[in-house]
Amino acid sequence: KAEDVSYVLVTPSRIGVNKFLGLGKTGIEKAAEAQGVKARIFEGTDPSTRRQNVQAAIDMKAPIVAVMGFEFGDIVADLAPENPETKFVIVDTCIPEAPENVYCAVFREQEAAYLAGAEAALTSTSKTVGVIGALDIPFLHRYTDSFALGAKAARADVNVLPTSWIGGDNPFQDPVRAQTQAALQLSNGADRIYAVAAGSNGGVFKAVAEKEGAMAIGLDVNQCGDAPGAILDSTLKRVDVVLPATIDGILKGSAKPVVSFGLAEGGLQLLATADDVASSGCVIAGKPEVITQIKDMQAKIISGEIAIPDPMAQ
Amino acid sequence: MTAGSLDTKSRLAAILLSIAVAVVLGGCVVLSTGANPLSVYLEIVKGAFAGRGLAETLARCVPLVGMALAVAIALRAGLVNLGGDGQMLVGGLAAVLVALYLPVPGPARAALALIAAMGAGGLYAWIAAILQLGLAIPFLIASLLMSYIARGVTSYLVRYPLRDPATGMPETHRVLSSARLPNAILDLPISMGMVIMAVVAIAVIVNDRSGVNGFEWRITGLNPRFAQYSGTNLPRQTQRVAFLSGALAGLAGALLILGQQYRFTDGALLAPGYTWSGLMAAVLAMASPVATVVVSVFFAALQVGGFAMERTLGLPAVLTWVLQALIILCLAARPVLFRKRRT
Amino acid sequence: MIDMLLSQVLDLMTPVLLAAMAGALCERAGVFNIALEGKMLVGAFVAVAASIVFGSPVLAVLAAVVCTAIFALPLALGGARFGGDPIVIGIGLNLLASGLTTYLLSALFGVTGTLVDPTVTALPRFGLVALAEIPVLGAILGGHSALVYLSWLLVVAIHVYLFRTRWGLRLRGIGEVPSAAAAMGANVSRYQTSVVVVAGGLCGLAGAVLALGSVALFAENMTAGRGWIAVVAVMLGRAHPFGIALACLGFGLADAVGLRLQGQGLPNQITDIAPYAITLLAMIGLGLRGAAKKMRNA
Amino acid sequence: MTLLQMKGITKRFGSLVANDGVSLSVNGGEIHAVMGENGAGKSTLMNILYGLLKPDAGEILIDGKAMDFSSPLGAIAAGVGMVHQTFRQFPNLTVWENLVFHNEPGNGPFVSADAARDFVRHLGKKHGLEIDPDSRVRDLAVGIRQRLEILKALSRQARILVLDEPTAVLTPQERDSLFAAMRHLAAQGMALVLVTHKIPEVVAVTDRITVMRDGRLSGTLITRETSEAEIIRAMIGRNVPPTVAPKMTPTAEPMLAVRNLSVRKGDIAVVDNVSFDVRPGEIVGIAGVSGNGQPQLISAVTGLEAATGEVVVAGRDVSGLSIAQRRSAGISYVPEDRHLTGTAPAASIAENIVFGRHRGAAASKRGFLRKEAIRAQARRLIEQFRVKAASEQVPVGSLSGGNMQKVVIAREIEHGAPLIVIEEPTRGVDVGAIEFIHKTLIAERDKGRAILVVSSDLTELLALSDRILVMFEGRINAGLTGSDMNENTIGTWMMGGVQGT
Ligand SMILES: Nc1ncnc2c1ncn2[C@@H]1O[C@H](COP(=O)(O)OP(=O)(O)OP(=O)(O)O)[C@@H](O)[C@H]1O
Ligand SMILES: Nc1ncnc2c1ncn2[C@@H]1O[C@H](COP(=O)(O)OP(=O)(O)OP(=O)(O)O)[C@@H](O)[C@H]1O
Ligand SMILES: [Mg+2]
Ligand SMILES: [Mg+2]
Repeated sequence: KAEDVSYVLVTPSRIGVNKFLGLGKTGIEKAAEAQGVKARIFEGTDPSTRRQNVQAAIDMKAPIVAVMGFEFGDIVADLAPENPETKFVIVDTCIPEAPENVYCAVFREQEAAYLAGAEAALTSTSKTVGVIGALDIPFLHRYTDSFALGAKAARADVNVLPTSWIGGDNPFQDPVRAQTQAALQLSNGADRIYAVAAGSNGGVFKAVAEKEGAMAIGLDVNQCGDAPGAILDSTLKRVDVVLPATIDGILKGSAKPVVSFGLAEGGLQLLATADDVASSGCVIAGKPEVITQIKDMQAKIISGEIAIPDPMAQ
Repeated sequence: MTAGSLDTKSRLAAILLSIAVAVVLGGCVVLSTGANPLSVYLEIVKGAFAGRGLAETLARCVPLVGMALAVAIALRAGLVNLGGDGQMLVGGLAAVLVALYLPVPGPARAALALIAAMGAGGLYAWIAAILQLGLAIPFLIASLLMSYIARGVTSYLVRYPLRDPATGMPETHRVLSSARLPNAILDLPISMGMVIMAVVAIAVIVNDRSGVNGFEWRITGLNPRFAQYSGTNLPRQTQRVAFLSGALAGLAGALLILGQQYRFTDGALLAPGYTWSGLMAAVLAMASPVATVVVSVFFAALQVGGFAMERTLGLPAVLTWVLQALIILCLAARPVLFRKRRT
Repeated sequence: MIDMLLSQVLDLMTPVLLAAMAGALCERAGVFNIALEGKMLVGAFVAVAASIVFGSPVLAVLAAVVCTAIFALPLALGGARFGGDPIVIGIGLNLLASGLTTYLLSALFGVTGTLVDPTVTALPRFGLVALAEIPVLGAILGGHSALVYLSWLLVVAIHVYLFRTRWGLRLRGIGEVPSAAAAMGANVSRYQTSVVVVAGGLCGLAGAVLALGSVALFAENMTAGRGWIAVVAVMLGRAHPFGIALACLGFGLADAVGLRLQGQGLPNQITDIAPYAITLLAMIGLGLRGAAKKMRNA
Repeated sequence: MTLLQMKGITKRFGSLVANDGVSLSVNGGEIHAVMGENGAGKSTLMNILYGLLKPDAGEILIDGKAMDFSSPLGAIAAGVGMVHQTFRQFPNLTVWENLVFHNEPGNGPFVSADAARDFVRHLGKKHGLEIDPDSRVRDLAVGIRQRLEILKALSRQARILVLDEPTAVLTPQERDSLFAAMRHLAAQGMALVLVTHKIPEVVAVTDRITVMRDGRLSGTLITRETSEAEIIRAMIGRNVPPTVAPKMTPTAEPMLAVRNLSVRKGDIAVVDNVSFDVRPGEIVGIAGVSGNGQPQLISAVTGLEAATGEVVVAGRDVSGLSIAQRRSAGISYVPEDRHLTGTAPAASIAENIVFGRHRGAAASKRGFLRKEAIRAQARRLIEQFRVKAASEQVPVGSLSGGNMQKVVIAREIEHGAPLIVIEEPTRGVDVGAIEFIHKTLIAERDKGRAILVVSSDLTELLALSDRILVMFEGRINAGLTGSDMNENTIGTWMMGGVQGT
């Protein structure tokens, strides 16, 4: 019987496009393995296939249906009330007046981005830092705006360049345009760039690798190996941990309908503060004095001493 | 009225043969991944037509048929409309604006939204026609360039002034249930969108076969000089056809928004590539409305079935693309298969 | 500042320019080539894959050219020789390219999304020594990969080919009235087929520049619409090499300026449309002038 | 000695046998006519000779050697040149590019434009067929384009030259110089095959005549020993008396009154201040060397082209009106080029006939076509005009030239408009059909219609017209009636009217 049961993860786009989605895949697989059931991943491409995939997961009586991203807000809001026996986990967004079978895991990306900004500012020799986003959607402002905030907080005289957006036909997968943007920021004096551009990040890394003294900060997973020596650090979004934990909580009946993950909960992390930073391959590993400052700042964020506004709420 | 019946038969044979070839070729690709081609095809067919699949196929037909007919009616009259994306976007935006903000009762909002969408899409295409007539900018280029502009402008509007701050996406507020198009009529899995599109398709087909306007457009497409010499007012006709083509694209956008998505989300209308699928269907059908509808339905089934197959068999998703591409290439290559008949 | 802008424009436009030249050749031969995007993508993939396998940028570029030429065969045979519809075949090829590269990426390299490998090196960049002396020009024209310079040579070469050589003349005739060309003894389908294949090779080159010109990696669908811009450039340039080069230059410039305007606080949704809006406005301007001229004459 | 021999050539298109065991032999130094009704299979036979079509049976011998042409390339190499009935030209290329195409002078891969221009000038001078090598073909008048077509064939050092209706668009002067060139070529030992419908030309220039009928060989005649009547009988199996109708000089109010009409192209007035009348019950012919503004004059009258001045139809000033409005004011129009303007070749006969009046009550009801009525009308006209067609539903483009022309004329006469404007009524049409079309036009005149005819065929103009206007450099420089209506006088006026008058 157990073999017929599957946990289903529905992604908004093809998994290859975004490391973040790959984390979700790892997460659902971990959760399924823990329960001895199968994990299925349905990749959508557009609103109607997303809805079809969620519907299909419901139809196959999956006890747990996890979905990733804002794209699913409306879909879950529509389908969850009609299917009370299916438990839904939404990553990244919550729906207002959610029915009982909907759980959401949201992240306070602004916290990690804030730390990244601080780190960039503290290590910058040119006193100029920048951030490159894939697409000007409200969600990504959590990264870009908070990065700027963190940089300014760490070092008042730092110059944060206006955010560059990749845009174009394929913003999440256009390394060439990303490289151009990065080169432009570098030529404008930046020597630290936070790459918030998913599949386009490679272009940013290439640009900093080519310029002496310039470094980038990676996104969602440890990207320091992508351009050894040119990646300062990465912000991690631990969907691979949060998702199985949430599912476990649902099964145990201990899960709360809305959980927010940040630095305190270990849902987000700047690699610099990790215990295994030494083996991370990130440049920051060789700058213990900066790590100390960052850890200090992290403690203040966790304690609430530093309050970081949510750019999306504005 | 052309002696087409015999021709239609052999054309149909050619299409069936090329699908068969594609199925065999696709089967080889599937085999190479170690999967069983028979079950792949079975799942595609089941996914497209069995259970919920049928409704989903029909739902996908709504925009696809709309966009394909938009291209077809223009093509029939000799205009190549590459601006479907833009016309669909302005149509969709107009629809959502009316549905969200016009202070009239719900159902009236939906109706007015559809009209506004057709007007907006039509006007957008009409501008491209005017650019061709007045300034000698080819319609094909003008409509394509205007598409990009519509993309940027709608994207800006839903990102900033029209944005619903409750979501993390650049998208408008959600249309109230009362202003949406019903998704099931008489408890059947038939949506209002399907009904509207069916009526439109029938109108286009009847007009093409028996209407004086359709006749005039078709002859113009065959030989504009002849049409002009026979007294057709070509500029006026170009404007009308462009308007109608754009209006159809706008309608497709509105039906997606009022019947499926309920809000205008940046990128959502264009993500499935309805414009290109539609162009492909219309060109394959040589702009004959009946054939255009048939080919569009086939594409819709193929796409829906492909996703279903992917889910049930867990095969690499891109396999569906490869299969689709092969089928399209074989369809396009049918003169190769039937080349003997040409000499 | 301006020198960096122009230097970036040259880099940015090269893949588009090469693909547009391919489109121009096909257009002249009477085969509407809408598959530039897909062919470029195949070229980019093969370039990176071959670079990993052979470890040599030269071999990588060669492999991209050859494989993309082969990939163009369906259009060459179906569209040119047997009278299939080039638009449908082109859309099919675009779809196939996108699916196939994604599929091969995971089948051959076990990755999804982006393929980065330390063995993949970018094409070497050259500083044109003689130019480096000149202050501004040196910065603009120096330090590009060989293919950037090659692409400009190709523009001239294709112009010469089309308008000065016998084969170019035949090609133009074939594209205009194939039946007349056949009646004059030209082997229409052979010309068309070979031109489409050569154009495939050019697209492969475009893809190689895109993938290896600077980023030295492959990402799914990394062409990101550049092939479509090339299609538009062919139309705008009326299949004339210099006209197309000008159109590409305009696109590149508008794009690069757009990037910079973002820095000035203009929303990127608006700067993104700059190339298209400027093109359209320019055409409207020209059209108005033409119309005014006509009025005066009438 | 026999240079070219075609033996037992058979060619089928589906069930239709276009050539049925046809044989043809032509000697070096001979000008050989191939004649036959529209659709008799002449073009098919010539296309086979030129390698454009593959015969189902039969063989081709040149110099006694069997040839197997799989493409025109082989035919060209064997010394066959062809002047096609429909131009095979590249409108957007220049004259020299068209002429040297696939046979370019120059070094290595490069074409020498200068050598090519010289070649064009030289060849033109040699054969009296001069053209500016640098003009774009699309800008040339039909007559000049025909000239290019002939030059093209001559430029390939053909030993066998096929001319498929080369004179259809030529003026008498152009025609005469072509014939002179043909005789010159024959004298050099070439074999010339002339496909034509014009019997006087055949009598004037050829040595022997091969006549075809329904795809079969109907006989070979020696020109010196035969007569016009015999040729016609071989072609269609009966006699065709020349059309003679009494000339009319009606005095009714003009149906068409043109006043000070001008058409400008850039700085040049291609139609220069032209005024004339056409009255009900008369046929007015317009003569002129091509390139003197005749087509532009007609376009200005019918509304296809913008013009200054006045056009009055049936008392109503139509100058500012659209084509459709002029049509409803009473103009019917048969254009010069039936493929390009006169029909939508891919549409059916019925569709072509009804188009333009499809909004009328006879053809439609509440926005929908009355298909049966439309077909019935088409069937009636096919019968009445003796159009050879399988049914009213076949595409017009599949008809032979003469039958296509009949469809266009039927369609325009069916309008019942009081004024018929007609360009080149019988271009490329066989004698039987010419007779029929001429009789029809005269009958329409006698019914009281006003008819304006433009034709490059003087014989035709003389046979049809009650009055002839001659155009020269955009102006009408002569209006001829009665005994002034003869080839000599007209020819003189066509050249500007200086000598001899
Ligand atoms: N490609 C084709 N397919 C089908 N039928 C054809 C084709 N070419 C010619 N025919 C038919 O063959 C017959 C002979 O045509 P052909 O053109 O040889 O006549 P023709 O003697 O040149 O006539 P015309 O005097 O009008 O030029 C006609 O009935 C024509 O319809
Ligand atoms: N698809 C087709 N089906 C049937 N007949 C065809 C087709 N295509 C061409 N033909 C025939 O081929 C013949 C040769 O064409 P050609 O260009 O010589 O015209 P034509 O009949 O001699 O007319 P014209 O004198 O007006 O040029 C035509 O008579 C036409 O009937
Ligand atoms: Mg003929
Ligand atoms: Mg003829």
